[in-house]
Amino acid sequence: MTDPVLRLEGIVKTFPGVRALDGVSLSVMPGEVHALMGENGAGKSTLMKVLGGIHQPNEGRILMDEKPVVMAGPLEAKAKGIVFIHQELSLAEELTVAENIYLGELPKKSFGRVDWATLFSKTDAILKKLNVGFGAKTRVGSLSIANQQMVEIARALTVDAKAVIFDEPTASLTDAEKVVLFDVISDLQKSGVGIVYISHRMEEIFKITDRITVLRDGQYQGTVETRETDEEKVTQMMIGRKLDLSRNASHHELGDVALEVRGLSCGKLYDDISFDIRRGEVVGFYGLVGAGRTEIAETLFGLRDPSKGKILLDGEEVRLNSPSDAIARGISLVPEDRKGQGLVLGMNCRDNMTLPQVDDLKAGPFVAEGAEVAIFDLYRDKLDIRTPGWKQKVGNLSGGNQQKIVIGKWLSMKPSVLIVDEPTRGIDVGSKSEIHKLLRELAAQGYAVMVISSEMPEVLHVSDRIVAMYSGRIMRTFTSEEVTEDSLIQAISGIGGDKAA
Amino acid sequence: MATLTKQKIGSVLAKQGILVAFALFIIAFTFANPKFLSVDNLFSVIRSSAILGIMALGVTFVVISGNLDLSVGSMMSFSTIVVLDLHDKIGPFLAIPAMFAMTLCLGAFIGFLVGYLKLNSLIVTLGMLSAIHGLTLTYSGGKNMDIADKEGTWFSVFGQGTALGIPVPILIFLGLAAVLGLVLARTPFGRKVYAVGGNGTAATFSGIRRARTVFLCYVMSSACVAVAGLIQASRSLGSQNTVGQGLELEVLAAVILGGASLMGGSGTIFKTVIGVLILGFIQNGLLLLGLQFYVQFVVTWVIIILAVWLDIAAKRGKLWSPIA
Amino acid sequence: MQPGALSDALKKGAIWGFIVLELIFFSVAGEYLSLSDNAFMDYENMLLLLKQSAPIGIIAMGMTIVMINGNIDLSVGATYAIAAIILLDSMTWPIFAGLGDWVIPVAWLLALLAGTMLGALNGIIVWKTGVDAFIVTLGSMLGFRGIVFMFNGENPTSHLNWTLVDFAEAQVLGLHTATWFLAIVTLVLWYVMTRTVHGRNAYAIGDNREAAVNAGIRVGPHMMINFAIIGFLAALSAVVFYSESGSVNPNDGQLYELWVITAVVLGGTKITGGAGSVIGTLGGVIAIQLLRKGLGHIGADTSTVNLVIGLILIAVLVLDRQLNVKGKEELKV
Amino acid sequence: AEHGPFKIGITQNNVGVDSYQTTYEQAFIAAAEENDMVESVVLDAGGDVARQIAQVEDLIQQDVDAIIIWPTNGEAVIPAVRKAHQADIPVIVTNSNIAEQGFDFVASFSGPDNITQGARSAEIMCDKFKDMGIEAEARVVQISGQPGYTTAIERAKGFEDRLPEVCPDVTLVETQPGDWNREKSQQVMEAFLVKYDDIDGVYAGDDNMGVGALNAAKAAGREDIIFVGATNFSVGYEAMEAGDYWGSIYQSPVDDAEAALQTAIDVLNGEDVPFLNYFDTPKITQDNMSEFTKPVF
Ligand SMILES: Nc1ncnc2c1ncn2[C@@H]1O[C@H](COP(=O)(O)OP(=O)(O)OP(=O)(O)O)[C@@H](O)[C@H]1O
Ligand SMILES: Nc1ncnc2c1ncn2[C@@H]1O[C@H](COP(=O)(O)OP(=O)(O)OP(=O)(O)O)[C@@H](O)[C@H]1O
Ligand SMILES: [Mg+2]
Ligand SMILES: [Mg+2]
Repeated sequence: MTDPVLRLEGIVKTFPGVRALDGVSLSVMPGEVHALMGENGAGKSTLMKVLGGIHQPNEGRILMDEKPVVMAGPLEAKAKGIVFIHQELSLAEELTVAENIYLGELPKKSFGRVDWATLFSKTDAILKKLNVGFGAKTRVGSLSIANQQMVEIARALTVDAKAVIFDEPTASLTDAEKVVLFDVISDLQKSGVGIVYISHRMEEIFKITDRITVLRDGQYQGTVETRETDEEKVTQMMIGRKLDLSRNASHHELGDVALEVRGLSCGKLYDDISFDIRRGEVVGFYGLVGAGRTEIAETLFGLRDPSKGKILLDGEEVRLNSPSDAIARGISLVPEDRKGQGLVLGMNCRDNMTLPQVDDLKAGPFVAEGAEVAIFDLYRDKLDIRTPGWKQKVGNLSGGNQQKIVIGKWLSMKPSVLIVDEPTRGIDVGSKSEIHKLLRELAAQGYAVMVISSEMPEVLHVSDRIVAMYSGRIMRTFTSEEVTEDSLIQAISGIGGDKAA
Repeated sequence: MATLTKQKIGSVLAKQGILVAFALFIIAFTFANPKFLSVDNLFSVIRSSAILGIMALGVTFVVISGNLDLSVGSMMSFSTIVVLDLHDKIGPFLAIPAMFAMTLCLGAFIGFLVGYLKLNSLIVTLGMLSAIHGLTLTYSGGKNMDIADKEGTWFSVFGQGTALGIPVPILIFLGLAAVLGLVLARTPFGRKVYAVGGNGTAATFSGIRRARTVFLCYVMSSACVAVAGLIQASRSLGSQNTVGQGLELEVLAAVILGGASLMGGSGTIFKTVIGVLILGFIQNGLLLLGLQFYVQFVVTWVIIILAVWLDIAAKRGKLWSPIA
Repeated sequence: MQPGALSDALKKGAIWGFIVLELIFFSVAGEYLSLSDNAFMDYENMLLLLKQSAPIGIIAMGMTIVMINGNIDLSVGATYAIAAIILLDSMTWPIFAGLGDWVIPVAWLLALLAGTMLGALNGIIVWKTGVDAFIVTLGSMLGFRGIVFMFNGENPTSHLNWTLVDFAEAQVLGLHTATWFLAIVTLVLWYVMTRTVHGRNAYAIGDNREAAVNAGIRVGPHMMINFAIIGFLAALSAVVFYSESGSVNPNDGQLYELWVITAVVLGGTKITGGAGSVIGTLGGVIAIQLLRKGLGHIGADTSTVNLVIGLILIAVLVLDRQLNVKGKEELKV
Repeated sequence: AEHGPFKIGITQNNVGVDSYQTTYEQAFIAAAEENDMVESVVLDAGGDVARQIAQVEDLIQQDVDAIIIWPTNGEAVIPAVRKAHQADIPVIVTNSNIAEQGFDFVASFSGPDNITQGARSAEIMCDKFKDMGIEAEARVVQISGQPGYTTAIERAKGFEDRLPEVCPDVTLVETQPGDWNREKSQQVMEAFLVKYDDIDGVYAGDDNMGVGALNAAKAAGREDIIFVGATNFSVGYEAMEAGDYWGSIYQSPVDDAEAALQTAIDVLNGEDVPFLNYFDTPKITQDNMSEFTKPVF
């Protein structure tokens, strides 16, 4: 039997107030894709950061080729052949794609000059392999999030890696790019690289991985062969119970039209958009990245001025000039980019959650802190947010728990129209189904819900109707009865799909 | 158990590193010159720190909201000159509100540029530093401004009076610090200031009117400057056009020494007060030791860096920076 | 031409457009308001403009790279004064008595060395303590100034060496010595920032420090090198200027940091780092010098100069903002 | 040989920093406007040597007939002055002189004698102590002008050299700069008062700072201190009227400016002017102040 390329033994890592890792062990074989799974905040990213030299473990050791090593910093980790593709984008936006891919190891000529010829030719080769639509000299800041993620992934191909860590690489990718990513992974695999793959998406896990290691609350739960297990068993290991995946079929009565959009256009971003959402209805918006869904949501939230068209709330035409206008009219938006748009990372959990209503929670001239804590506690329990307390800085929460804070923030506004943009990005299966259930419940209580998602199962699962978009236009609207995966894919690719009323 | 107390001490240090540093300086100076801790001297230091301190209170808001204000020094000169000039022309009762109105207009102008037009605050306030200086010179014709009847005016009360045995500037400073401290820590407005400075985009997405918040911070800052100008004018009942020159950097140093981050989103009024007092006591302490002013420069340098270093080292639990 | 290319070009060229505006304005206004029979845009006058831009300009080049790197240096004015004192004082040191005019290069070297060391000192403190560069250099602005006064109390330090003055006043191929230095510094730094690994890493660090750290770039040494460079350039600026003037007041260089930063930002460098160029900075420096010179040319008085310079700075920002508006559909944040 | 009015350029040190310089500028402009034979270009270096040198270059480039310079640094401007000299433009130095090395390139100096002023202040102080009979044990503190400025240095030197000559037993216990700034001076004095229980006299580099120190003393209730300043400002004059402030040196910026302009005109007219053209700056004390009009600045 071959030796593992990489072995972690009894790793313990604590942060003030949190025991993030509690004696975790893991081994990765050459040519193996090893899945690391667990709920939000289970410690997956932390474990990988220990491996990548970003955090130092309090206890335990790391072995490469069965020899103990110390990862004193990212530099050492990289030198030892460990490539880390981060969960959060880690790019320099003003630099070119090529410079970002080779960040920290630009090819050199004499006197420290950059060898541009080599840099660009190497990058072009990688980009070709990845089959992306941008060039080596493109400025990274001008790329969409998905393409930025591809740049990040391209880094895995620059060095002769012994092990590559992918921390939720697909969270912001669409299907086309996923295919490319999986090709990349299988190439790496063939050349004997050990791969750690973190994801909350079961179908991916079962498609590409060989073994699965599960963490729960920082503790090692066990490792299983992918072939010998199934979703249900893994889920049980992760969350300690079974998951009810059945669709909430309660068919409540639909109310009046809460939100109506007529002929809305905004420059080149989208054109002639018309739809309506009734109280009690969940409308899913599905499309490829760049289809313009986020921009519609932003317009509805007063963040963009439409160039044409009308927005009607409860039958009354409104002008929304700012988010505070929109909020005053009962619209909530869970934005797509939680770090950039959703959270003030340096603020504590409670203050983040109550931010939009801080003007209303008053005791005399002061903020009513008691009421705030009550709101926080309510949604912490409802959404199962893992944090040592409301005083914790949001920036110290795991990615998924951060997302839950954003969702809680907007649910607590008790909106009449709730818009959620990629609501479950980076959220674990357990919580995901909780959120889906919640969205359905909210609708049942009479909210109008607009769900933007790039995950087909999600859209199919929660929506009463699905709007398919392609390049700034609505191609077709499906009801949940008539929709099929194939017709949906056709509609969002711009093929056929005559525009339905 | 032992580790627990150690941890506790560690976390106290981490939270109040700057206070600990402050205490150390005081002890050291007192050993060097026992007069340092005399009531007279304490009052004298706090009183002369009051003007700088009041400006620092306003600038704390601006800095937490993620911006800078380099115009406070020259704005303070402006307020001082204006109130002195108007004192003799329309009497102190009208002069004070008129001066406040004019100063607030300047603050509102800056707030408009930085908040609503979203211009870079460093350059805007740098430009205003120069422009307001020009304005002051135009207003005064470049002359010193003096009150004619220095003995007879009640106007001197703000700078020279005492109440309950405490000099009025100290009372104003501490009173204002308490009020603004509450505003920042406890009111919705304060919360918004932190949010806007911490992540302006996210604040906007949360329905906070970022432009208005920034605007109000500058207006607050200019109100503080007006108070400082009032005390300054009342203290000496006469002034030259450059009375506030150079104070902007001292004010900023005090705010930063107090631990506010220039990136915005963090800092407190209490800490700013500590920062102001540290600067004041350093200057005074060194003066009492009879050191040449240039030695004071060098010592202040070392102390500023040591204090801030100690503060952040305690927070991260490591002396040396993790930067590779 | 691609759509948006024009506005792109305008954006990049905003500062140069502003310079052209200034030239036109002062030429026209000068016809009416100036005593001088010579036109403002006289060739000799433009050569002088470049020369007079050198003291601030050379330092501004250093500030550009430090700011691109995500730091700032407020101590340059004091470093400038220290280097000037060393330059002038060392020429009178007895150990160099035998050197004759060969003392000049030695004095230059000493001054440059001192500047580089002081810059590196700032860099090391920023690197090793992790204290923000703004605070570190705010402190050393004071501290270095204190050191200046330690040399000679409150008195100026002087040493007039006419050989040196003649060299500094010379014109080679039409350009003044100081202009040559400014041009060479600009070119070299442009090359360093766009073509070398150090330059590109500096951009990356300023753009996203965490990403740079994650990618294994050694952030500290790069920052220190840039601080050393700005120290060197502050000293070079002093060397060029004081070779010609021969005496330094202990207050010299005060407020230079503010003018330098203004020039750099006017030239389009992002205050948070990651973007900017030394060529843009050159534009910023020239724009400021032109403004000062032009206001003198048309006879504005002190209070007007202050008022106008301040308001123009703001006006340039407003203009820049207008050019950068992407369109009505832009996200309103 | 010249026709038409003379074009005279002036580059001043730092206008707006105090009333003296401002009044000087205004007086200069007024005098030049009144005189049909003169057109003036008035520039201000803002205290920055580099800017001043650039201004001299600009004036040369503009072909003015004469340049008046109020040096920011008495030595640093010498090469610039030489350039003007080489371009056959006469240079007149005003207010504070340039160093001897530059004398060859300068037509004349017009201004006060700051060393003498410092010396006179020492004499005023000493005479008063003798009147009071405390010349054997009096203790004095000095608040000097902005570090690095020629005027500040010269006045301090004049005072420090002269005091032991006239009153050998008076001790100068400490000197700190007040930066020509009333507020700064007040702070410095506050610290002095805490530090020294016995202060008999204060010498301030100008009345602005002197009055700042006086304010500090009044606030602390220390009534018996003798204040002597220089450059009698109107605040100083008033304080003398009120009996709080003992004496100063009477120096008029209007005289200063007019003298400079006249010297320039004389030089251009080819008249013989003395190289060191000091205008008189007499002592003023509570005793003789009625002989002087109140300063306008
Ligand atoms: N720098 C830090 N300071 C304090 N606590 C931290 C820090 N980093 C992580 N944690 C805590 O450690 C725990 C594990 O976080 P980690 O990011 O590893 O979770 P994860 O398994 O990657 O979750 P997700 O699936 O949501 O990304 C969380 O409770 C988190 O709050
Ligand atoms: N291929 C592309 N090239 C350049 N910019 C793009 C491209 N695709 C999208 N963008 C821009 O990137 C931004 C963010 O992309 P994103 O994928 O979130 O768009 P979106 O319309 O919200 O898509 P989605 O429908 O997935 O929400 C959008 O403003 C879009 O204009
Ligand atoms: Mg994670
Ligand atoms: Mg989107």
